[in-house]
Amino acid sequence: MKGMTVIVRTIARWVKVFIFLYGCLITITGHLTPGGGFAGGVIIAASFILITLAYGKELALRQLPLRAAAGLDSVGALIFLVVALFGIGFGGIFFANWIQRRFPGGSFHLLSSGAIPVYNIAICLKVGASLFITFVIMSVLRIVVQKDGSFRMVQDEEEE
Amino acid sequence: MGTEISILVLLVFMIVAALIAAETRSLLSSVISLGAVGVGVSIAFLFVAAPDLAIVQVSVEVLLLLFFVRSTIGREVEHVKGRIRWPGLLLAILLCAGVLAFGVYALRSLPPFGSPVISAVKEAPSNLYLEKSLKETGAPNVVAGIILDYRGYDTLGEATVLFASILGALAILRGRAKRRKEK
Amino acid sequence: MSILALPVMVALPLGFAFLIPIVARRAKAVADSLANIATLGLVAFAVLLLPVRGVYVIGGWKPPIGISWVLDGYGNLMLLVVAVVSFASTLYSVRYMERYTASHRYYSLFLLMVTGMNGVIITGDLFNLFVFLEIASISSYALVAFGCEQDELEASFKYLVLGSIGSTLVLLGIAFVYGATGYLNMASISQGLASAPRSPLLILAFVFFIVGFGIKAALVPFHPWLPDAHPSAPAPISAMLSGVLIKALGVYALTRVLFNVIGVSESLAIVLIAVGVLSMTVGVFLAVGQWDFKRLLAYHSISQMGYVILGIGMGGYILAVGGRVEVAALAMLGGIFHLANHAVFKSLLFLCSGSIEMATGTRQLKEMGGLGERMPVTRATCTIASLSIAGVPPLNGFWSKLIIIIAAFQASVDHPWFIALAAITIIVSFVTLISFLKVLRYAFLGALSQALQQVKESPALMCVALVILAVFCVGMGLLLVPPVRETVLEPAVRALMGGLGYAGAVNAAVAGL
Amino acid sequence: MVYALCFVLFMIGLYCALTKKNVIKIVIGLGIMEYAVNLFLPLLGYRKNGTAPIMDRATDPLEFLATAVDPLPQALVLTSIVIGLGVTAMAIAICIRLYEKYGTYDITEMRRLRG
Repeated sequence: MKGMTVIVRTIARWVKVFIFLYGCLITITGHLTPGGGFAGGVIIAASFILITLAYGKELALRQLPLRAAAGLDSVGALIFLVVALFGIGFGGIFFANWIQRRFPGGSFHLLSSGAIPVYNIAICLKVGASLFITFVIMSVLRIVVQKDGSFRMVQDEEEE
Repeated sequence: MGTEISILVLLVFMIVAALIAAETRSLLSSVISLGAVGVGVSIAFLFVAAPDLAIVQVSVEVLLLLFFVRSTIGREVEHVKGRIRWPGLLLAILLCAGVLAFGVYALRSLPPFGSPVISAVKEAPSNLYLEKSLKETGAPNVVAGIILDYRGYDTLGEATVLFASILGALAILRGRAKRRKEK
Repeated sequence: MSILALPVMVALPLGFAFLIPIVARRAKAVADSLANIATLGLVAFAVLLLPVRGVYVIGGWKPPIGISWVLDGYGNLMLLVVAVVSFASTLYSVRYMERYTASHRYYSLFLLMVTGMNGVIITGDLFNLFVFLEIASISSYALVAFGCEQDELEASFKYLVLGSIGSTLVLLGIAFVYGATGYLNMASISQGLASAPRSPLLILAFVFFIVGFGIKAALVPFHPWLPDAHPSAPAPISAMLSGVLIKALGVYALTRVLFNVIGVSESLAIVLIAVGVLSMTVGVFLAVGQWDFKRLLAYHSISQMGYVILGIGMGGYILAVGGRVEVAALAMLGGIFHLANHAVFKSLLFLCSGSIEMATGTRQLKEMGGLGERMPVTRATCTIASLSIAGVPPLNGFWSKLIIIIAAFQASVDHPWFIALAAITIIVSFVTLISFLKVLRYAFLGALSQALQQVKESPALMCVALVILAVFCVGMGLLLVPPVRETVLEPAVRALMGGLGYAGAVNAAVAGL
Repeated sequence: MVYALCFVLFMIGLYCALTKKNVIKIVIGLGIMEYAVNLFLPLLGYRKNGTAPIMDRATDPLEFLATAVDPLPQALVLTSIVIGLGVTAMAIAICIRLYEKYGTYDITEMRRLRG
């Protein structure tokens, strides 16, 4: 993918930062305002996809290598599961909101609801990373198909 | 009353878009029409006081459109020569029409639009969520309280679904699926 | 062991599924061992949990506020069956999957599928059931296409389309039920429905449940995906799909919802019986003409699922019309026992077909022949499984079919048309026997063809997996011995026979916490 | 009326998924079905002149309880949107791979299997 014109690139570079920050904001305040980890994750993935579209996937992959993204995908899911499992240790039961029961913050606070922001951040990591991967993988395949002839897909993390 | 009319208008718009998506010859127009349906759903979520859903729907919609466009652009896709097999098609249409007719009849036994089941069933869990979410979970956004605390296990399942589908997409799109024979 | 150990059944495979892509990216051996540890752990916990019944309230939110897990006899049996078949399949995969790349993704998807099934089995919440149904379905779509050949992709696409139509129908059904009752917890829904009149909306919801779960179970009008998807998958996945997936997502979910939530009425039971008979006969007659070994097995899966549905449906009918309870219990015992038996012998048959395919490179029966001398273990285990599915004594398939037939005869005292059911069951068994004699004859007897002179027995680890399942095939008749039956099968039957008593049992258990 | 039109949308999706010959069209049909169900649930929970189930400092709890729309369907739909995304992403992946094998999206040219 070659990318687009200078105007698009310049705008994309600035807009990307804002989209990324907006995604973070939506994630962190997910329990107070509309939004949440999932929406935030999609928005963060969109910021990387914007770079992919404007500059080509090389730059995007330099900013977030595929292997790192795949790692984040698993790590996000694991954080979610582990925090839920800690509920058994600290709260006596699976999925107990042990953080909130230990440290009840005041209402309408960023830290007011214990494990919920943690879950949101974990989901955001997972969703952002995995959707970015999907997009890149689909675009990788497209190029190779168009070349027609022997099929060889160059993936960042191929075995052997 | 205003909400109901707005939603009706939106639904008609979505039905038209869905029909175009189903029947148009150009695959790209079909994909764009699907996008129109998705945006319609997102706006309808705003009308029924579901801002969380509207945000998620619109962002998912954009992403899905990107995926769809990726899969259509630059391919020889318009050409579908398969002969239409009338018996199968007629059967499918009759089946759909039958279910539709019964469904429309059956849906009349729901309470009218705008009076949800939680108004009738006082002990329904939703009323408890609305009453106690702030105190019990600390989340003023009741929907966030439900998906991440009361029903957090569902959300774990949801994250797992996404994990499985991404892993599956990666597995399906991987370069070489089988090792070369040693011989 | 108490009910507090229940999170293991979901968290253990899920944790390993998340972990394997990180730690075992390059090392196949690590992925192999982690997956086997996980499934072996599941077997151990499933055995330990056998005497345990109760409700686990996730997050401390008592139903109907939160989601709860409900473990009863039926769930225990299914957990054990899923665990045993998964363990045999992972053990078999170690050598079989050497031909494929990306083993870490394979095992991760495999464990996700197991997670989904376990989640469906223990959940007490209707929407949660849908979520875990989707986890298992999505990972199975990907696993069917794992080889990325034309057949596999095509089969997987067909499976995906029908499967997601099924899931969406189930979700719409759940939405209707929520709109009518305001609950999602199965026990509360059941109580809500008991007082609500049977409006057309609820009937539509029940139809959607039957169609949706029927697609997952590949019952006859909804079966077209199965004969493509099951043969195309890698052999251990075929074993999992035919062995447990269609049961956990299809039959188990369907019977759980119909019997314990909705309450089985006479008309629903007749629908079940009709679908069962249709699946039995259509499946077996389509199977007879097949020469592709795995495709033949796939059609037999449809037919055998018909037995299960027939047995459970007969029990439901007798209960609904107020017939003799002990006959109803016998019919259900037959159905449930056949469900467990089919899981074992059908997965064994698919694993055998994988061994043969790996050794000879073909699935066509006509191209085989004379493999018996070269592959003695495969021959022995395949013979046991074939005779078992055909209902030859003293193998496990014989006992369950016998029970279903006896139940049909006993019930025919009160309901004469049950004689026809018994007759159909006997005829279908006979056709099954013919079909499998053909398999044994063409695969193992006769002269070894020129092209197959190099054929060797499969690696030892694969044979171990075959032998484990074959031992179950021979030994499972022992489950009918009264003291053993009291611990495994009877509780499962009681859970279904309890019908709408489910809600009361759950509420009592919650109150006791 | 609202519910009926929503069901019409669902059936259009089902019709599209069952009868079309183009694999992408089939996936689009599945997508329409999912949208219809996702829309149906919050419609069920809507209360006339309802407010979003999100409190802020000025909200009166009792009034909130009486006016907020049903939050549970919204939570369910949040989950089901994601599930729909997952299924669709995987379906598209299979379609792309099918295209690479056959050079077409026409399902009648892919009939190697008959079930």
